[in-house]
Amino acid sequence: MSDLELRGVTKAYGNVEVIKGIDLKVEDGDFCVFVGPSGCGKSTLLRMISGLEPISGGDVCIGGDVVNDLGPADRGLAMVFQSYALYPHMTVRQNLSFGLENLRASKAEITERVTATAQMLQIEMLLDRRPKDLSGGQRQRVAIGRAVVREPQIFLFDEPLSNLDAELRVEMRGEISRLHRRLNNTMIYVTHDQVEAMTMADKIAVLRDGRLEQFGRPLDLYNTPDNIFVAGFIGSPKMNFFPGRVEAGGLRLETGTVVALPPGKFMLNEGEQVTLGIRPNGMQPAETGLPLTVSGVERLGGESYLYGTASDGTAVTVHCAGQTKIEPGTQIALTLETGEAHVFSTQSGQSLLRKGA
Amino acid sequence: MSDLELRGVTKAYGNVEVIKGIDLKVEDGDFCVFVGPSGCGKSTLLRMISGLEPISGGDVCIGGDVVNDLGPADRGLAMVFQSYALYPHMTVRQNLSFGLENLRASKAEITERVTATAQMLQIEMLLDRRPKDLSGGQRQRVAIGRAVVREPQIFLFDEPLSNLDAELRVEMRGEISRLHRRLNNTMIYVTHDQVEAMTMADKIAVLRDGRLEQFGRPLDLYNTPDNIFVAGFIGSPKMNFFPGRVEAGGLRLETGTVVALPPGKFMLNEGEQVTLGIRPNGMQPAETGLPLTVSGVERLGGESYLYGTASDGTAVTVHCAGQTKIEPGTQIALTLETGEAHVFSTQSGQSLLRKGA
Amino acid sequence: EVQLRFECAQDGNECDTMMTIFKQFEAKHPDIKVKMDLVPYKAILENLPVDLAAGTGPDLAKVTDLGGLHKYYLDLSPYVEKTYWEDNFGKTLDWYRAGPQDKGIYGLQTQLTITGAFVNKTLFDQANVALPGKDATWDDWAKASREVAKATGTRYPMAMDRSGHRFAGLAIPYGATYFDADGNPELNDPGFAAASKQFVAWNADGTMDRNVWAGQGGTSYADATKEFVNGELVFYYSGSWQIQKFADQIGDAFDWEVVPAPCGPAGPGHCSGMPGGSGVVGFKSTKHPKEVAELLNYLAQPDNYAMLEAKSLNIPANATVAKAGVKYEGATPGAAKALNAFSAQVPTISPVGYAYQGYKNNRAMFNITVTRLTQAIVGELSLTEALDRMSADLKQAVNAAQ
Amino acid sequence: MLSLITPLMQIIEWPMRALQRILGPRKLAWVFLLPNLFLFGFFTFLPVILNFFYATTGSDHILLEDRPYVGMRNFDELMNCTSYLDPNSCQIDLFWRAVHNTLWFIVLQVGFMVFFSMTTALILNRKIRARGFFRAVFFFPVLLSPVVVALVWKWILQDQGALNAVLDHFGLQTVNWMLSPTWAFAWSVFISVWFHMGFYTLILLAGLQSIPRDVYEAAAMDAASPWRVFRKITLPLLMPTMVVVLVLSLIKGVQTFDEVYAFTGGGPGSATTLVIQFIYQNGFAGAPRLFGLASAASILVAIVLIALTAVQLWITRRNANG
Amino acid sequence: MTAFLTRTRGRKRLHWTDWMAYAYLTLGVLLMFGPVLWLVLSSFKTERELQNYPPRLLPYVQKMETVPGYDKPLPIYKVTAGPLAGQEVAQIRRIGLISQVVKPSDPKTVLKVPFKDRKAVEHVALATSNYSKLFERFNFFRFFYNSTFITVMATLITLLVNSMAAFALSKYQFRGRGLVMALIIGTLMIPPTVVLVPLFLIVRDFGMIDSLWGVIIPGAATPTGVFLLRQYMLTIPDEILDAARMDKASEWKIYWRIILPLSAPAIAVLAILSIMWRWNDFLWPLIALQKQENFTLQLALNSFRGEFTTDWASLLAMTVLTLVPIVVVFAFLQKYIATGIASTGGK
Ligand SMILES: Nc1ncnc2c1ncn2[C@@H]1O[C@H](COP(=O)(O)OP(=O)(O)OP(=O)(O)O)[C@@H](O)[C@H]1O
Ligand SMILES: Nc1ncnc2c1ncn2[C@@H]1O[C@H](COP(=O)(O)OP(=O)(O)OP(=O)(O)O)[C@@H](O)[C@H]1O
Ligand SMILES: [Mg+2]
Ligand SMILES: [Mg+2]
Repeated sequence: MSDLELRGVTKAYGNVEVIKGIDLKVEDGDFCVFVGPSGCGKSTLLRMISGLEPISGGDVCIGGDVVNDLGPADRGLAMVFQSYALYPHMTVRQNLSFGLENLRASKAEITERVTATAQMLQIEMLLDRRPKDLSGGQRQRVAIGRAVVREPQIFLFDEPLSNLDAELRVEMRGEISRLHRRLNNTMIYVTHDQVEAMTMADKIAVLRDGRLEQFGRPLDLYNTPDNIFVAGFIGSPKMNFFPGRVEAGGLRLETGTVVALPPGKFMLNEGEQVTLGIRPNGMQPAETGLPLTVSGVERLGGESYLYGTASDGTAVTVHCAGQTKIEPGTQIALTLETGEAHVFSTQSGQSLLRKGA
Repeated sequence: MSDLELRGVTKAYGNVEVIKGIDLKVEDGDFCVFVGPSGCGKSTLLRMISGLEPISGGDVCIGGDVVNDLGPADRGLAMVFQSYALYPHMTVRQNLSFGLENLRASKAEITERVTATAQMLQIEMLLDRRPKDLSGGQRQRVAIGRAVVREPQIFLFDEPLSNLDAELRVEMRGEISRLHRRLNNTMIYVTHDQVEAMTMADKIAVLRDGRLEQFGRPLDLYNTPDNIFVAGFIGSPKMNFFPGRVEAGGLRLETGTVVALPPGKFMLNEGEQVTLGIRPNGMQPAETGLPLTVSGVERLGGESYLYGTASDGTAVTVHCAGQTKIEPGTQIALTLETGEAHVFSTQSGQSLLRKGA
Repeated sequence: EVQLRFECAQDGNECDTMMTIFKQFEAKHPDIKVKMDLVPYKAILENLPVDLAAGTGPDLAKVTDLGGLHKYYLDLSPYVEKTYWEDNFGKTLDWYRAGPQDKGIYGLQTQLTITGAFVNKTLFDQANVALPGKDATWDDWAKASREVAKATGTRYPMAMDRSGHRFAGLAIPYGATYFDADGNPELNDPGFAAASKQFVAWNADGTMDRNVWAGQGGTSYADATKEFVNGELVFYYSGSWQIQKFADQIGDAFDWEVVPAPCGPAGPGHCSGMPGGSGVVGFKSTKHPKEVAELLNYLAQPDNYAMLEAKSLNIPANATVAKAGVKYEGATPGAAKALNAFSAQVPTISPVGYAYQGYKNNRAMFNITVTRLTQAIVGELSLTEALDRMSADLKQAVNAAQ
Repeated sequence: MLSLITPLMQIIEWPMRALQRILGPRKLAWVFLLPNLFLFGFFTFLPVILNFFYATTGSDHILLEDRPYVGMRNFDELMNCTSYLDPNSCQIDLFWRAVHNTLWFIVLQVGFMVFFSMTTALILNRKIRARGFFRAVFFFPVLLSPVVVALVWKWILQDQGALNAVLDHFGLQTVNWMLSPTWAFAWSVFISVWFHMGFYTLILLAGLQSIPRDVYEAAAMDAASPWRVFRKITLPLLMPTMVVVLVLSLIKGVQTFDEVYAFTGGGPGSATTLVIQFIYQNGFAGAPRLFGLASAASILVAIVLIALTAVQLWITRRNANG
Repeated sequence: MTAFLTRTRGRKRLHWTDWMAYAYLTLGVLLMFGPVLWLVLSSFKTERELQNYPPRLLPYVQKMETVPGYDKPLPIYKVTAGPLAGQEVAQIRRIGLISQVVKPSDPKTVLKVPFKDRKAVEHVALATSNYSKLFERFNFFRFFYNSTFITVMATLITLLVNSMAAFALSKYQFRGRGLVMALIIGTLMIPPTVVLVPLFLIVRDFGMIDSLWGVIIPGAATPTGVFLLRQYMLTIPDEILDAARMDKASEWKIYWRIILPLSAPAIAVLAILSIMWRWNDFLWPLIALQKQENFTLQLALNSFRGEFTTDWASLLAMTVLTLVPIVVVFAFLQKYIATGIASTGGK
């Protein structure tokens, strides 16, 4: 069994509490992604799980056993470091076999497992090179290989793709997903890239300032974020937020526009300050609707983004398919697809979605 | 006048020719982006323009004058380095004023220009910090500021955003665009990120292996790529390429599917081996059409990508709006929107688009 | 089997020669082996005392600080024939003793040296200056040397090794006593002061080669061998140990001679070199005192001793051997003549010389002389100041040595 | 070689693994430090402590148990001066002469050392042909033993040495270098710089090479003149390395002994007698050995050295921040 | 001056600053190498030639010729004045100011020449006997072995012990680290000459006097070494160590499989320094070693210095011989030197 459970885990450096009590249960075989803004404690949490960083409070359990006092080597984990941390003086083969040697595996077994791993990651022809003679993507694969070869119960990845360029990143993303499917191991993956999070994860844990904000399936987080932070963090470009007030079952935005909401979907109290959240592709330029001054247009070829400000000064991003003809400086109107809108309490930031709706 | 012209410029390191003769004319006030795969010579070309790297052949002209023998300081350029290359021991203010001091500007003038620049880039409150106390985005702005403050004729940027994380990157992208609009200077910008290229450029120069493949407006490159390389390089995800053969005015793909093409748009010879290029959003899942085995699905929330292989083994990426319900392993059919299709000669790779069509 | 360790430093071949004799000894005493450690002279001077104090010294060694190491010496008298030693080594035995009341036998003087002057005879000939005769004073020599140097364009008229021991060869004829009436050492008696004054003056006026004394500092040793060999020096005050070197290196480039000991201002009767040299001693700390004594006794026997002196070209300190004369092996006629000239000076050595050489703290006095006199020569101190400092230094040294 | 080391390391691994289990990885650091601390403890710290005992005892006996306690007398004697500026007024005038000489020596030596090693490092840092060769050449003297260095230069500089022969040959005025206190001192400084320069050059070269290239390119784009690049970029960025060089050369400068002693013996007179020579001559080479005085002197030197280093660090640190 | 101070200028033609740089370097080569070259050449001179003034660069010896009728070869002179001016003659003997000479072509007729009017005929010849004498005179290889043993063992121990300490000081956080660092830097301040006597007594109490280990052990922990290695190790990223920990490597294994190989450049530099220190060390071996069979080359070298005289020819030859191995080692390791400190110097 290789499920992982964190129970009220905390970490303090001196007086500064960096992890403020996190409870989390990752099921066996899950691909769990940690996301969150820089400095929120993702790496720290990962290192606490790995045993490289002692924990200040709470319990880390692996397969049901509390492992707080076990060293990193004894927890049966493997970690892929953000910087890869390959052994620069060893060949790829030596990099892969180092861990096995430490486990006192037999020569034959080492050879066999290294070969198998190299085959799987398609780095057989690189086995006798040193890290410095490898490209970024190849290094990445070696780093993964070093983890894979030991057949750990749980894999930990710390932003493994952040050093790669965009193209390679897409490629490696696929590769790691395939690896997960093949090995069916528990994987914990830290990233600050939402695309990675969305496309790779079975479950996403959104962290913020040492606390767990939400934990769930990617599309659940996308579709039903618990709070304004998660809503803003998941999805790219960012969700647009319009401040407003509940008026007669509908919403009056600060721009003056009145928006009707699907009845019963949200728990609304008349007169409450709320924030309406609509994703860039939840709005369409139309004849009438929310007025928007377009300040910038980005045409990517297959799709375009309009950047602009609403009349109350709210910055708004709109997604258009294809190559839009709208030019910066023009005044347009937007229809809001309220079916996919989100409403949050302005005060608490919590979603007002009616549970079970 | 600050237009820039390269005439048959070459560069060789020892025997290795890295830049193989490039002719290029960047108009005054243009924002020109150099893109190309890693190692194609983008940085080298930029450094040759800057004067940091001596050129092996050809001429570099700025404002009509050949500047081959001028040192970097005398060409009236400013460069923003990929690594920023801030002076680590100087405060932001000193970083900004260093260049002006070298030009023996008066104290008062220095103060004035530094203040103005800092205001423009919103780094006034950082003026007395050292680079190490700045965040990545702030450093970036200081690096730009150092270039701006000297009011150069031409700006050179070498992948200035590649070190930043995704969020900051988007932000800085906007900032540089605004800067260009404001200063209306000539800017040359190296990147390997197509989104940057597409959204920021007035003109894009696609380089490959030391040669210029195409030079033009971003959407021109996107819509009418000259050859298969440019077609594949511009646009993300990559265009799909299907090998086929011209048959009776239409196209028979290797998969067996026959595709009808808009008549007269392409110069086709019966029986010729050609490659059909269709972007991921040029295809839609439908009842009938090109059969595809889906091997992977990425759901980003607002859009999804299907990855699969056609019957002849061609890897295909399909874009779907929203959150598709299709699961990996299923068999689907695709309709191809031939209106936006591209056809290339398989042999030469050149586009077969009829000029003026 | 007994192994004896013998520490030795050599200028020529004296250690090697001793070893050949010891080999003969070994042949006669199969149970005794002698192992020689050939060391830098610095080790004898600086490290041996530390080793001895720390109890890690050798069984025997050839030493030069004869009185200073007295407390470590093995008394040989229980093992050797005392009268033979007393008769033959007479005066030199005192040098190893603690004082007049001490009757022990501690060391075998293997090398007797005398300070003395060498002159470049050829230069005298070229200048047509006659060599000053037997009773010539230092002043006569200085005058003659200057004259020769001037006439022949020679760089330096005179030079003296940078050593307090050599300086005694000048000071004693000038009347230096080195000890006051109570037998306490002193370094500013009138004779010593006069000699110092003269020496400083000669260094100042170019009579003496300044390089030798003024070119160094502290207690470093320096000589003028090079200048003499190159024929750039008329009169060189050094000692008997130089003979072999001169014979080898000068060859027939010019003629050189050893002259009789120059006299003090008081004239004849006040002419003396300074005796010195080295001897082999056994140490108390040895586990084999008897064997050490036997070995030294063997070396002291006339035949062996004569062989040692003959091969190593030294002046014998053994009366029997001296009387019989030494047939120096492999010496050029010039060298043999010079050796004999030195031998002839042995009887004229002043008692002050013997006393000074036998005084246990004489090294300190040598060092002080050199250090301070040099300061006077280069002008760091006036002569009076230098002499005062010498007294103070000496007092400090004597105090520390108690 | 490697085949020899590997089994050894593997053998050590067993006990170390056990220790790691018992102590945990943090305390294991002490195990790694232990051999070094053991050696330092016995062969550096202990002698230093014994030195204190020597300093407070008298006589020329070597074994501490034979030496009578004299309290601070040795220090008193050393410090007994009417004026510390005039060695002649001191009881132990030679010590103060040595102190004065040493102060001058380190001022000049550190100054020239930094200047020349800096110049050399800057030149070797340029794109020049045969850089490896030149680097080796400048490092080469470091390999020699002090005695050899002194010997070689003595042969060159003595009255009848090579330099005078060359001057003579060209009809120039020869100088009796070793006889003039000023020249002898100057040459001592020169030789010491000649001998050790390569080491500092190397450290500075390394420092120069660690300055990122792109900063220089940025400066080139900023139209900075060479002098300004040096003043405003190179020098400040080299400061940390410079501190290492300054501190090391100061410490080693005060400790200079072998090469100068072998070269001039401290002369002429006492013109080039440095403190360590004073200590050596009194404590080791002298007769009788004044261990107490020598030890006391060495303690005074150590105190001054620590103070000097602290001041130097303080100044450089302040400059670096200011 | 200012022109020296900048980095390369990236021009194709040599800039005038390049000329200055090359001039400086050439001067440097002369100044740095010249004296040593002089030393090497001198080691091939006869004792007599060594004493000669003015000194000459190349080793000369006087021409000797065997003339019929004389058993030994006679020295050849050139006559500079008089009726024989310009001729080469062999000198039989010299009496006072007159030389008796013969012409080699006419050995029977003895001629007289004023001794001032002749000049020795000399030619360049290497006095290799300086070297051969060494091997005859004593067991050179014994000393060589001792020196090598001391150098190799001491360097190995130094590298091991210092790198272990540097590892602990650079890669662990523990209480007392600052103190240990300060102590180690503090020991930099102690001139070795000053503590010779107490050190001697301590080594004696360890029973290591007069054993090679007595030379090897006391200096094995050098503050410079710890300092140098620590600075370098600080630049090794901690993540690599963490990776090894995840790979189940023990701390010792991390030390010798990861840290040691990665510190190779710094270790090479320390190795050169240590080899040089040990090989050239004189004062401490002089004190610690007494038996000649334990002597190092440097001690043997110094046994040419007697009380009154020094055998310069042998001393110089020996000096050159002792120089050779260290130069060879240096040649092997020199390419590491700059890279080594280059990376240590960063921080
Ligand atoms: N050794 C330390 N001492 C004190 N504070 C620390 C230490 N290590 C990390 N922190 C702090 O803990 C917080 C969390 O750091 P962590 O590295 O886990 O962030 P992260 O989420 O991985 O960020 P990023 O996305 O930038 O990698 C940060 O605010 C950081 O400053
Ligand atoms: N100093 C040099 N010597 C030899 N080859 C060089 C040198 N500098 C660059 N190159 C080669 O020139 C080619 C172009 O390099 P350049 O740095 O311009 O690429 P680039 O397009 O900027 O790539 P990237 O996107 O990775 O920065 C590469 O193949 C590189 O290996
Ligand atoms: Mg992190
Ligand atoms: Mg580049």
